[in-house]
Amino acid sequence: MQIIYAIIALGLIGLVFGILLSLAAKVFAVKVDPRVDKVKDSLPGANCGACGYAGCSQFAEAVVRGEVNPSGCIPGGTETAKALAAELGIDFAETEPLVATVFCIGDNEKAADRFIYEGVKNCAVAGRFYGGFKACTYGCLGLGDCARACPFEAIEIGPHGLPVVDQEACTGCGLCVNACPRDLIKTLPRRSNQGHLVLCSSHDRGKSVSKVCSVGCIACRACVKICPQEAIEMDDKLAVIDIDKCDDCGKCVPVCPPVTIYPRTAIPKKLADIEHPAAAASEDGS
Amino acid sequence: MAEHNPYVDDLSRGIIRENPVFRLLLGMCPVLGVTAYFINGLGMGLATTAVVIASNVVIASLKNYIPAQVRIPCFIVVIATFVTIVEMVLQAFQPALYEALGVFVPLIVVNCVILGRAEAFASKKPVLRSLVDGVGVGIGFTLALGILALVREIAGQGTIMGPDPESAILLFGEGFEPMGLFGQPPGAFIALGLLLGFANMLFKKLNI
Amino acid sequence: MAKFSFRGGVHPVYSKEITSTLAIVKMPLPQKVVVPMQQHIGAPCELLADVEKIEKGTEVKAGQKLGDNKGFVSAPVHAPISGTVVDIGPYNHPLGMKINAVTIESDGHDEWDENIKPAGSLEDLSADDIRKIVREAGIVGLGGATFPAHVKLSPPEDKPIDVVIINGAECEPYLTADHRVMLEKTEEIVFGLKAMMKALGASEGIIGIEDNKPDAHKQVESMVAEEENIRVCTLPTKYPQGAEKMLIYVTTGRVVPAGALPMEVGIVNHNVGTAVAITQAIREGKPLVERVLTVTGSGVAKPANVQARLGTLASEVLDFCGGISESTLKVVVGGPMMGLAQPSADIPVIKGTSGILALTDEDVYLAESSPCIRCAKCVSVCPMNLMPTSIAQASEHGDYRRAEKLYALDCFECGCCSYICPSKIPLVQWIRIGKNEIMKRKNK
Amino acid sequence: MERLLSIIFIYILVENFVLQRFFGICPFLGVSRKMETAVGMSMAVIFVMSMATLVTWLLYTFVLIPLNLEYLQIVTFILVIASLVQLVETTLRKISPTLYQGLGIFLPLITTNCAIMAVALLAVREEFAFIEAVVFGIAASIGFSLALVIMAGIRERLELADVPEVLKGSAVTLITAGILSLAFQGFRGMLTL
Amino acid sequence: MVINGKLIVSSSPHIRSVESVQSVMVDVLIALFPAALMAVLLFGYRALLTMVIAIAVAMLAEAIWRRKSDIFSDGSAAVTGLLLALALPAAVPWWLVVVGSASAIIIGKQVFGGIGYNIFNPALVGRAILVVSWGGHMAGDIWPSPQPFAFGYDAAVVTGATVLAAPEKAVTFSLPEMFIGNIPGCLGETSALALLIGGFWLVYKGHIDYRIPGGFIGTVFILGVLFGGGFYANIFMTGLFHVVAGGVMIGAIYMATDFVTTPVTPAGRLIFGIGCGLITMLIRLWGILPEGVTFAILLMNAVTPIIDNFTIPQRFGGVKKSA
Repeated sequence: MQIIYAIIALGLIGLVFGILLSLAAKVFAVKVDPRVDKVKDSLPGANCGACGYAGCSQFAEAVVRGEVNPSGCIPGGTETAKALAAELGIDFAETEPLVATVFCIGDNEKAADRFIYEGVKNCAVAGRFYGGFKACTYGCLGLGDCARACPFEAIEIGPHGLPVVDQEACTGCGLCVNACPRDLIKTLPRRSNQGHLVLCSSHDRGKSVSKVCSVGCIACRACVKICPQEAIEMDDKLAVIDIDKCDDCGKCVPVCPPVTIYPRTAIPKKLADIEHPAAAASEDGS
Repeated sequence: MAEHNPYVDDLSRGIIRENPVFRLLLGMCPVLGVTAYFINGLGMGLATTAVVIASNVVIASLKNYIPAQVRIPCFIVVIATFVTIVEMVLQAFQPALYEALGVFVPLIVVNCVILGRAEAFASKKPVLRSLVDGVGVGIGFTLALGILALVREIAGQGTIMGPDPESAILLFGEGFEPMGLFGQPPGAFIALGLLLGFANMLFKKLNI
Repeated sequence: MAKFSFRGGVHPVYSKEITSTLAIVKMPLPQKVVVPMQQHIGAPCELLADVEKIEKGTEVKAGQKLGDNKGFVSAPVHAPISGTVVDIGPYNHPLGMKINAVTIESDGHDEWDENIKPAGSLEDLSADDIRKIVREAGIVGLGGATFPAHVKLSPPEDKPIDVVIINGAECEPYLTADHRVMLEKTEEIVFGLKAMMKALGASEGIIGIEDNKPDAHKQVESMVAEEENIRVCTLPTKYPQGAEKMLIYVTTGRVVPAGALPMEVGIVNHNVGTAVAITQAIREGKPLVERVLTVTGSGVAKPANVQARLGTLASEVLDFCGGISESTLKVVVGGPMMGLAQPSADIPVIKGTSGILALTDEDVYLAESSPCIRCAKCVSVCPMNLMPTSIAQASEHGDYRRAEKLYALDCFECGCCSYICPSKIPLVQWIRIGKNEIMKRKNK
Repeated sequence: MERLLSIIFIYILVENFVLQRFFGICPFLGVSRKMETAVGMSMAVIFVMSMATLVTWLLYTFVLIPLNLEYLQIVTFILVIASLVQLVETTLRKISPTLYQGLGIFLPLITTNCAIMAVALLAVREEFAFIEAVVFGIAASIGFSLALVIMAGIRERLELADVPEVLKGSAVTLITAGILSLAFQGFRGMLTL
Repeated sequence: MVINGKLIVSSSPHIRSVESVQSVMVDVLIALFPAALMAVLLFGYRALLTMVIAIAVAMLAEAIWRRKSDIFSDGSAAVTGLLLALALPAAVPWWLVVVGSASAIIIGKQVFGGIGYNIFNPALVGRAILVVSWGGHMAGDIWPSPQPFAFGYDAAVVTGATVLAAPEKAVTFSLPEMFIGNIPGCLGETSALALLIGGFWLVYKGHIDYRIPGGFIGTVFILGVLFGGGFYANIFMTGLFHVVAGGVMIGAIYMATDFVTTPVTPAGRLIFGIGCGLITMLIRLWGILPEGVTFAILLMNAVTPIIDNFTIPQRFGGVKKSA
């Protein structure tokens, strides 16, 4: 008898609530973005709140709105993250992996200061102070706005006062690009890390550049003339290499008087390669 | 790593990479609630392990018969059933432990770890892999409970294998005055917080 | 009025004794002046290139108009000396950027423009006449804010003004220029005040002087003894006594609503220097081409109160005062609390330059900032009753919405919070960043 | 009456559900990041917790006990709570979208909140009378909310703090909760039932 | 004119007060000196030993955690150590002081990121941990009686009951005696006089806001008058008893006023003080613990962020209740 009671009781409870629920679902139906439902279906549905959202559906909405990374679901783990990524997949798959690159090598020794800045350690703020304490108004101030903006802790200010990108940790999200008040960071396609770059962003005239920085592009056009691929162009007194055209012949490197051009492989890949381009140049690229 | 052997991966994931307590911070209520003594922590861990393994296996074998819309309630029923069984077993064979764990035994049913594994893993993967996954997660959970309970008991009571005076071993002799804090609720939070910090440090050092 | 005070404020080391007893010295004509086209708040002046043919090589006379703007909130600039225009182009400006400026090389004759002549007696002038004279003379608030004076003299009709306050508080440490002006040009201040009262139809004039200048107080008091509707008000010495809202509160008991201008409560206030400039404009027809400024700080060999032509380079002024020592750490234009530190002394004196300070480590306290210990000293010294530490923190973490909720926009950057902070946090700088961001969002 | 007041006092301060009894730790850690969410969650918990105690108590007393089915406690309770929450959610969503935005979105999160399950189980175990059980549910939920809101306030401040890297997030939150629990120890022994 | 070297450019203001975190902390240490002195006079060398150990361990723990060799640093660790010592009974074993001092610094302060970021008063965290861990040593009925001017006496030997454990017996001590501090109790809490002297120094230096001690002591007094047990003939005497007995004075003047863990707004500080008083009396009168100051302040520390958010002061010229 006990067993029968148990079955009946449970069955009844289930039935009552089942009916109630399905009725409620019909009567109180509300339209929801179908994508949200799809994402929700891929979630564990534990509503545990570990993601910081109020529940799975809130998290799903946030994922669809792009506010949060699909890997935010902790109980679901990697499996769910993959499933979610597949659900929203298209945008992820198409993007090429990028890596952030800093276009300034005027470190503490190579680029002069105009005055001593005291105050909030923040590039955007310091840069507003009389055009920044660096004599070069284009150069990196090294106060680390980019490092603070990086959610992956992939950027750190090195011993010479320039940011170093940890190329393994960098996801190419581009937050540092927006954070840099001087627009010194660009995200480049990772690919085979090939191509040469002019690591300077100064559009000043050559004379004024050489006054303030020993490694700034002086717009001498020597590299433009020598490049067999015609990959280098002048953009308002700054040489710019198109890495799509560059074939890494390296002819531009020796002709650059201030030594501003480096192969991408020479850019330090993490803070441990402390020395900036010149010393790391011998490292092979992979 | 994943290519080597899916079973190894399934097993190790729950223990280290996605340890429910140290990495995912799930199912924290029993972790804090029953770890005043090592025995209790271990018992709770094993009870949870039993439930997660059993529910994983059952759900994995039934996954094709459960309609998607009502899968969550179904999972819950399965889990609740096993929790009830575990509760009865404990009550029958380990009454002291059952008393000590108190309401936390039935509360296994709302442990997010179990439902999480059911939904994220067991409902999609084959039975055997689900079993291995359950074992991994269970070990991971038990490990965390055990470590925390050990720390708390040694610091808070000066013993191991308490609270039963027969089995309890006084570690530092009679004169030792244990730090009562760790036997009490505030100590549970603080000990787990510090332990978590250590775990984070360790994980960072080992780069996992 | 009773000597009650406003809430908050600080008592910094005033260091005014260095120059307070030194009579104003007239600086010799500079060899060269640089006249920036913007020396006031509002629309920058445009060079009068078309009409007057001001260009490289033009001969100009002192007092000749160089630039103007048709906008209402603006004030023309004039040539401070006679000579030749040698350069037109961006030049360092005390505000920190490069601004279009006219460089004039002196001919050494100091010939004045022939149009400069007295405007007649005050009785003969209408309120409109006075406003026009003030505008044409390019007079702006000489206390440092450089708000065009004629704008303040033209309140909208629905805001009648009954009180004009002359600000003689000079609460900024180190500065004594206003103090000396009150002692040496007392009569001109009173005349200027009367002119302003006439322009505004105000019935009462108040001259507020901090009680650390008893001699100035006595001097002005004796001068207005005869005047029925003008009185001198003694102010307790406390920074920022000279901030207009504090000054109005202490002298009249009126509270200017947050975010509003003094005219809201029927008050206009002006600096003593502005009053003198207005007097000169009416009596002699002279536009604003020179001002009194204090040159001091322990880095200056011979501190002084100097009357200098506008456009004189700070470096020249400093040289006139014996040059600055090698231990100078900061060159500040304005007072030490609100003035601007300069990267070099190669900047011209402009209308708002109330002082040039060369500070050494005797004056400047250099320390790395440490985390906020929430001592709330900034909260208790804030004259606006704000929570500087919370605003700064919000701003530091980019939470500008919160900064706005905490009334960041009401901060007038007096610097009390940063001054008092034991952790040496650049609170004002953070708040300023917050204000900028909030304004940026608002303008979007 | 006195007993009811004692229950309220005890389960808010003395036997605080989160800080002394360790129920509802997951949402306590998860939802205490922002004050706004914490307050919303609190409201929802208070609502559902009192409802759940009410329903489960009735069900247990009038269905399970007469049928000698006490061992189905866990299964029924979890089912009832899950359905209840679902029901409230769907209803609220339609009837009052504003209330739903403020409160309803937290409802699913409550299903697996062990505090709710615990309150239902404890009400039965402590052998509370009906009114006592409901008051107990309300008091326990207020205690939960109190801890949650205090924690949210603290965490908003910790957000600005320079917490050591390895302790960031949950570790420091747990330690804070520990000290908070320590502070609540002051109420220990105050009033007993 | 040539300017040698480069000029410093910074945001205004360019002059700063000479006050620093360190100077503030030194002022607090000075303010605590009378109380410390009284402790040594009353409880002998054990008091001195406890204070030395507590301060040394606190400074050491902080220096080790921060990996800095500057032991004194900003002085905050020394303040924490001394405050903790003053809140301990005279006869506590040395290892208890070590554990308390170290946990005060590490769990109470450094895990939150160090000075300025801690949520709870570190000294009180240390003390609360000790109370919960070794209640027998910390809050038992048996307290060392003071032996004025007997430096060499061993506090552990002579004992008496704390006034709060059995208030009915308190009448054996006269209020003036309690005011001077010649009663059993924690090292620094017994002498209201010495604490007040230090308090006035802190108010004079502008380091503490009268609102917190005012609200705290005032609330304790009023509640003491109303519900204090009335074991004195005069109910106002009972109120006074509650103020001078136990840790209210040291708590109100030195611990509840700790900058970091209390509200920054004036109104918030008053609320904070009153809240401390309320909870203290709640625990004293109805709790099983004889004393509630420690827990009261810790609880109020916890709600400080909330108080701060609700007591944003009205700006100058602002309209009341503006949108």
